[in-house]
Amino acid sequence: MSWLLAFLETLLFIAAAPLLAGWIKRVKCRLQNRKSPSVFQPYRNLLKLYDKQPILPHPASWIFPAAPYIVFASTVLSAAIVPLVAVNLPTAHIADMIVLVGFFALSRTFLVLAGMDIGTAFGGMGASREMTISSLAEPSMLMAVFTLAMTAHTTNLSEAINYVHDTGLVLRPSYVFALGGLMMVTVAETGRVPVDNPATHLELTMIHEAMILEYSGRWLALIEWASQIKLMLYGVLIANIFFPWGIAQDFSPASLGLGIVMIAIKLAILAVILALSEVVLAKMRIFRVQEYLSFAYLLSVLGMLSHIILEAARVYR
Amino acid sequence: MSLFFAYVSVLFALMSALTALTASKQKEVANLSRSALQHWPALQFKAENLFCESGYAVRHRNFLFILLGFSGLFAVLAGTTTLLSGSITTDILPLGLPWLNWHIRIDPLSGFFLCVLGLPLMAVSLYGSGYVREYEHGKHSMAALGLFTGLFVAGMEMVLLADDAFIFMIAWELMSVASYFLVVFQHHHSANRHAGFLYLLMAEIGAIAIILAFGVVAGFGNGLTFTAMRSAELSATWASIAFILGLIGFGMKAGLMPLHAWLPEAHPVAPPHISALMSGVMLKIAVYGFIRFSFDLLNQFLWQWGVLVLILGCTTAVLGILYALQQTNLKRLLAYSSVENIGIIFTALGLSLIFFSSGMSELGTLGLIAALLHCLNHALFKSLLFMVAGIIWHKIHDHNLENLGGLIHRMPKTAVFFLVGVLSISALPPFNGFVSEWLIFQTALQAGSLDSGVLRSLIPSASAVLALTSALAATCFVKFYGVAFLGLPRTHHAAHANEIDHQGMVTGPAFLSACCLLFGIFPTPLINAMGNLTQQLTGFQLTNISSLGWLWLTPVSQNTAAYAPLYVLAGSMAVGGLCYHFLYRRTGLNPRKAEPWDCGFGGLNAHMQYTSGAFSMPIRRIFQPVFDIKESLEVQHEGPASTRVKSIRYQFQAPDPVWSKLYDPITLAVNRLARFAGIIQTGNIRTYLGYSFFTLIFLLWVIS
Amino acid sequence: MIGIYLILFIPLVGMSLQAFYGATPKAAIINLRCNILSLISSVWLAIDVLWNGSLFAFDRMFYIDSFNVYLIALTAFVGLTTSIFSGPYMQHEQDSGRLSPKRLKLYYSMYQGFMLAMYLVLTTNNMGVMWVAMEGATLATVLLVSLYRTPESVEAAWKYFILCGVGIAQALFGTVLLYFAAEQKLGVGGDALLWTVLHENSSSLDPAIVGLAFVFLLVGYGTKIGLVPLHSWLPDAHSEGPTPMSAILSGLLLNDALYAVVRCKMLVEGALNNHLAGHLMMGFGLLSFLVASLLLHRQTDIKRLFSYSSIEHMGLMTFAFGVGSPWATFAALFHMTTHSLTKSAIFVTVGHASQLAGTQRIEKIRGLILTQPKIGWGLLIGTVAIAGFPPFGVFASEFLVLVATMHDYPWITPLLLLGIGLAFAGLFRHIQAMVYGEPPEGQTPITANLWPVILHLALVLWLGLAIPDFLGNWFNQATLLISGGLPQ
Amino acid sequence: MSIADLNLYQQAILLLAGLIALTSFLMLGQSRLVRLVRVFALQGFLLALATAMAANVLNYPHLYISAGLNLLMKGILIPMLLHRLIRRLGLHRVMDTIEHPARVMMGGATLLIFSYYVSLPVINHSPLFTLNAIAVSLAVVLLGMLLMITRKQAVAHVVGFMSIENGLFFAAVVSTYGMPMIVELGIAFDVLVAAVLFGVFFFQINASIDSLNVDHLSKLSEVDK
Repeated sequence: MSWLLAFLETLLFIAAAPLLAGWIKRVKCRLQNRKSPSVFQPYRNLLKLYDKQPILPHPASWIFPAAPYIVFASTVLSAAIVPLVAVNLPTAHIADMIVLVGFFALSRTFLVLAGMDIGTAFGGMGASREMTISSLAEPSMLMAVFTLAMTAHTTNLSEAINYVHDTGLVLRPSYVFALGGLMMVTVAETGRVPVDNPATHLELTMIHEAMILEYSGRWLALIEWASQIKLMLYGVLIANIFFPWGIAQDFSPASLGLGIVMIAIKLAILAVILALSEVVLAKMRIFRVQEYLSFAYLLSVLGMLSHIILEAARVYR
Repeated sequence: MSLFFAYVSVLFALMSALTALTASKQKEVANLSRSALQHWPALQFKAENLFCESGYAVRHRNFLFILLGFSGLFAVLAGTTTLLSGSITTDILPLGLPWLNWHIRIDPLSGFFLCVLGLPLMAVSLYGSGYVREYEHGKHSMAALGLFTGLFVAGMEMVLLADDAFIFMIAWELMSVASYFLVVFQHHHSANRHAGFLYLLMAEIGAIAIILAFGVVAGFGNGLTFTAMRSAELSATWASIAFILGLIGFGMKAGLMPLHAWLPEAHPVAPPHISALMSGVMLKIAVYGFIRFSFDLLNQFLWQWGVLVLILGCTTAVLGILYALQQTNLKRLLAYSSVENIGIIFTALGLSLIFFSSGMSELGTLGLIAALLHCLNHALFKSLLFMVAGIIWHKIHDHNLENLGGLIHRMPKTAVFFLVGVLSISALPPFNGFVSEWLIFQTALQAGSLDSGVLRSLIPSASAVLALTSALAATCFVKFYGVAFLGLPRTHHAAHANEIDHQGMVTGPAFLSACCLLFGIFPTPLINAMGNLTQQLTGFQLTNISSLGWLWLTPVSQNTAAYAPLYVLAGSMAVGGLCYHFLYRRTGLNPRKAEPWDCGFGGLNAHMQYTSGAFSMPIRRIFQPVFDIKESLEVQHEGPASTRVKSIRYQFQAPDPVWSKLYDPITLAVNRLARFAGIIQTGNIRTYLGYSFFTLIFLLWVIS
Repeated sequence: MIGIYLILFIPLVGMSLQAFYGATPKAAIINLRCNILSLISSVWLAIDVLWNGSLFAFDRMFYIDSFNVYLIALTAFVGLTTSIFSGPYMQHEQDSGRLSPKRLKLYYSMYQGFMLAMYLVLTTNNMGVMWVAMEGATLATVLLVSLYRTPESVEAAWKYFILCGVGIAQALFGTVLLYFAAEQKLGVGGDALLWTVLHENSSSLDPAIVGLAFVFLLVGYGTKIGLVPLHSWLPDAHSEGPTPMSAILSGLLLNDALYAVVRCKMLVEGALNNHLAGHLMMGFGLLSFLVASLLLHRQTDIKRLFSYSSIEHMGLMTFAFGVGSPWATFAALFHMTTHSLTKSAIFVTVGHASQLAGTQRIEKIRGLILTQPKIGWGLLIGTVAIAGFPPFGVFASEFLVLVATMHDYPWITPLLLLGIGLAFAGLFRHIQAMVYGEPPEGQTPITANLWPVILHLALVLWLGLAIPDFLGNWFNQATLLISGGLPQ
Repeated sequence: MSIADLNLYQQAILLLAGLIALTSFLMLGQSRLVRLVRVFALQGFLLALATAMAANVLNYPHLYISAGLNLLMKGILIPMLLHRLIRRLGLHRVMDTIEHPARVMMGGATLLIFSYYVSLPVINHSPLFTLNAIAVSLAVVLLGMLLMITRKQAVAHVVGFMSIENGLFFAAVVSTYGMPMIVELGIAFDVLVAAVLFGVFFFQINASIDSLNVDHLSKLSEVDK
């Protein structure tokens, strides 16, 4: 039965992702006092794209049509692993945080390969910048995971959430720094404004868009959907690890219902924060991203050091 | 039993070396067989057409590589039987010094490394016979190539079986000398000669450092055999001196950072099936030597050693991959990536040393297993990558990444093998590279349980560097694959390359790709098989590695971390299949071929693509201080007041800074010292008489 | 017993025969036969010693024990293989007009004279006769060095003559002092100079005199070994003389000089209780090991390169004998054998290589492997063997020396490490350029009889892999004799 | 053991030892080759006389033979050979002046004192009265070497070499009762062959660099090539 519940949770996860994107779009338009499209517009975009006939450029090899499916599959799998509504699901034991980072790396690799497959300048540029940013972001991501592993003595997501949930509201400086670091990494990984502008098609500024420039039809739909799921994934990670209260510990309908409501509220608040930051900040030059990410790394290292110095309270024998 | 297999594998290697000598002696072999087999006409007839003129060269070449293949097979057999049975068999051969005969011993550790040697060797033997056709009509003798390949393999196998310092050193340097001759096989290029000289010089110095290390331990034990050395009680300072000497000796052979200069020079110039063996296997033999010396012979651990090895490993890893990113020569890129992977292995060993020294043997064993697993994985995918690089050279005769492109259309099979290699070396989930790197991170993550604060902060930052390395490795190999195989062909040769026709050159890489996937999906049985190894070496066994069943991997305990590779693969296949079914079946729209959109520019040609230099430019800009980059831009102008630009030529080199900081000063110092010493040979007889006179006076003065 | 007389008598007869037939083509065959006969007699002598221990002859004038018997066999063997090589080589030199028949006669007679002197040095028991034999060896070779009558060879011969003459004179003074110290204790009589007598009651000799005598002997015979401050004659003599002569000079004469010094050290060891002799030899050995390995880098003539390599190896052996522990002594004895075998093989290939390229200058010798693979590979594998790579024998002795020094004098080992590394780099940077690469046009293969090289390298390979037990227990007995303990 | 209570013969031997040292000093100062060879002949003669005296004093007959042999060799044969060579090569008029004779002489004196200091332990150990002559013989050897170092002419080198042989012979006679006969003969034979070879080499050197100046013999040098 728990396997069925895990499957349902994954389906819920996938279904809710475009909604989150739509909600962020709405908050941004409202902040820029523009009239925003409906929250369900992303669903319509995806449906429209499914019916379109995909275009396969001449120099493309088998990697070009296969990449969307692999990207989508690995993102869905990572969605299955991250506990959205309830913890202690069987799928949570399939992998831990580092494997999650591995999935992101797998999907990014195939996206980059697809981008370079056509042999256009933009594909290559997007690929090179994507790989550079992600390789700079990975150390700070791992450092945040480290801080968590040091406190919760585990890298398994549901165990970590249980640990934080059981110890109640404890103001840990290491968690504050880790949270800051993780949020900055989220912005870099999912290609939001300060690092990369998702909406633009201006040749010189786009990173994520440059790779999927040649996609059309159902392939583009799959990739768009996968990036929305990834955005929600990071949101859920931040929400559940640092603020796990309200997540369902058992599979009773009441706690599941409460879980869904709480996660919806938390994601909404995070979306508002993200939209606010996107409106306030402008996109940085590519070689300024390195300072941005080294600052994120500094935050995570501070998190780890503060854990060792302040919280571990281990007396020297 | 396993020792019998091991002996058979060494004999096969030596036989392949000796039969290689008859490469060009077809007539002698023919009439020798004719005279030897007069009494059995049937046999004589069979031997007649076997050694007849026409197919002699091809049959001889295949026979050589079949022998090598059997040597690999028996090595794997010996390894697996020892590993599974956990038995230690020793033997004494009547060779060697009168009072120190050759002691031979095979235990699970050498058994494991025999497997690490055997698997790539079998693949190389399949691949080699196809590739060597290239040298057939060259001017260098095939006999030499075959002879030294056989000796090289035999040397490596004997290193694994050695149980006393004397035979260990003989096998060790036999391995170095044989591989030197292979590096210098095509000696008409001066680069090969330079690389060969550097390689042998550093092998020599490393070997002497190892002899001194053994000397220290033997000094306190009462003999040169490993058993005597194990019982030697060394004081902390002497043990550290021995350890540092061993680290220098084995590190030089493995390619640790300051001593790695020979590796990117020697591997690219050797024939590809040899550089596959050198990179994949010989570096692991150096790691085996280091483990045997520091974990087995020195039976004490100090945390300073672990920290030193950890720091060396991290710097080697990150600098190795940074230099790999800047290379445009295929094989130099792979050589630098070998340096990076050796750095990762030594980081894992450093972690395990730290844990052992602070008494946590369980985690130390985990670190050791992670390092050993990464040795095996690297041996597999690095040999695969070198073989594919060999195929590219065989078909296109060009090592420069900038001249390739679009090979996936004309060489689909090679592209698939290379993709598997790239995915495993970039440590992506379903493949074996990810498993070992994941285990290393798990070991690092347990740093919290250490009690010294310094270590608890050092290890996470070291693993952050490791994370950066694995991400950069992914960048480097994605660039390699993207620039070489995808996009439009940049040169005429690349445009007209065709697929491999030789059967062996396909089955070799295929076998290795299958191994990569297999060990990626089922790591737990492999780690259980290494249980005897760690039990015998460190006295501990990872008990709950498969507490959730053999499909799961739970290194420390059930709820600290778990990874089920099979579920991951099955899950992603299921989701991918479902999407494909729903999307394709439902709409029924198959894709339409058209011109690429390219933001409306159109008119694509090969020069508009991102080259490898361009791809790695951001990393080069960000990590500027690490390289000493030489960039030059020549712009030819023409036309009135030279306003119009006729041609732009951009030259870019990224030499290894270790040369300018360490190796050139040393050569300069040696030459100056030699000139200074040369003064004594003035040529004038009276000065010579003066030397003899003053030596006598000086000695007489000393005496009285 | 008869073996000793035979081994001395055959070269004498050979010398006189060559005096008559030296100019004729038969000379090479006579030379070959004499050497074969002396090899047979030395083997017979060796078996004789093997069965009934050390033996005397001619009322204790000659004495063979486990230490010098294998050296005699080695001298005879290398003498034979070099004579095989020197036959066609000298014929080629005569055809190319560099040598007149008269000088060839001188060459062949002096060849046998040289062998006689060396056998005498090895077999005699009387220190005085040993000095005379050593002086005789110098006189025999000095004319050979100036065989080609070029200005350089005359200059080299003159320097060799004067320097070795003065050096050996000092050795005579040492012998006189030794005789004086012995005479005080043993009274007047012929046997005060006999080594066995001196060895038995060496503890009763007066330490001051014996110490002084050892200094003179070390400086004297050290000049013949080529220890560094006294080595200047050796590179000139080797590079200017005919190659067979330099092969023997390098392979055997240096060993005999070291044999003499070790004999004196055994006496002195008894008399002085401190390690003065050992430390002096270690100092000289290490100095020549390091300086020679440095000088290798600057050579432009191929034969000078290998003569410096001989100085370096002799330095290592002197150092090993100086260390004096059973391991080091065993290593030094073993190194003597493997070094002479490898070095004479190398000189044979060097001779053919210089004939092939027409010059001895290193930068003009290129592409040997491609023109004549046998010579190219012979030279390359010989150099790999002399550089101390297993599975050849030189590695085993270097391995033991390193381990022994690490055991007794650990602070010296970095110097040894530096020396071996420098020597390897110096040797290989020249050899590699010569052996590989494209051959210059017009380089045609020459008739070369490389059987000696193959034989020597095979022997060294066999010694490297497994020391035969009869040779093994010879070395053990000699080590027991010299260092007073068995290596275990 | 003062000199006074030695009998006349023993005093004569010590006097001869002093004279031999004097001849070595004289040789150091000679600038003409012909006179150098004459002083060497004188030294040989004095040595033979001392050996004969010693034979008489120690009543050890076989020393007479070696004294006679020495006289024949060092006194007559070799000087005559050298004279003929000098005249044949036309060197009798060549001036081989030493750069700074005073310094060489001072060097010789310090060598004498040094050799006495070195052979001190040897002397006060043995009853044989002639022992303090060992210091003299060591001085003769060292002076011979100094002569070879300071001179440029090859002939001077030969004379220096032969005077070293004289010193050694004198040491043998003085310290022991003369070396055993076989060794004596061997040494004499070697010295004779050496002398002959020197003659052969003079002609070869003269043919190759048509002068006997040793400083011209330095083609085989490796300095900063």
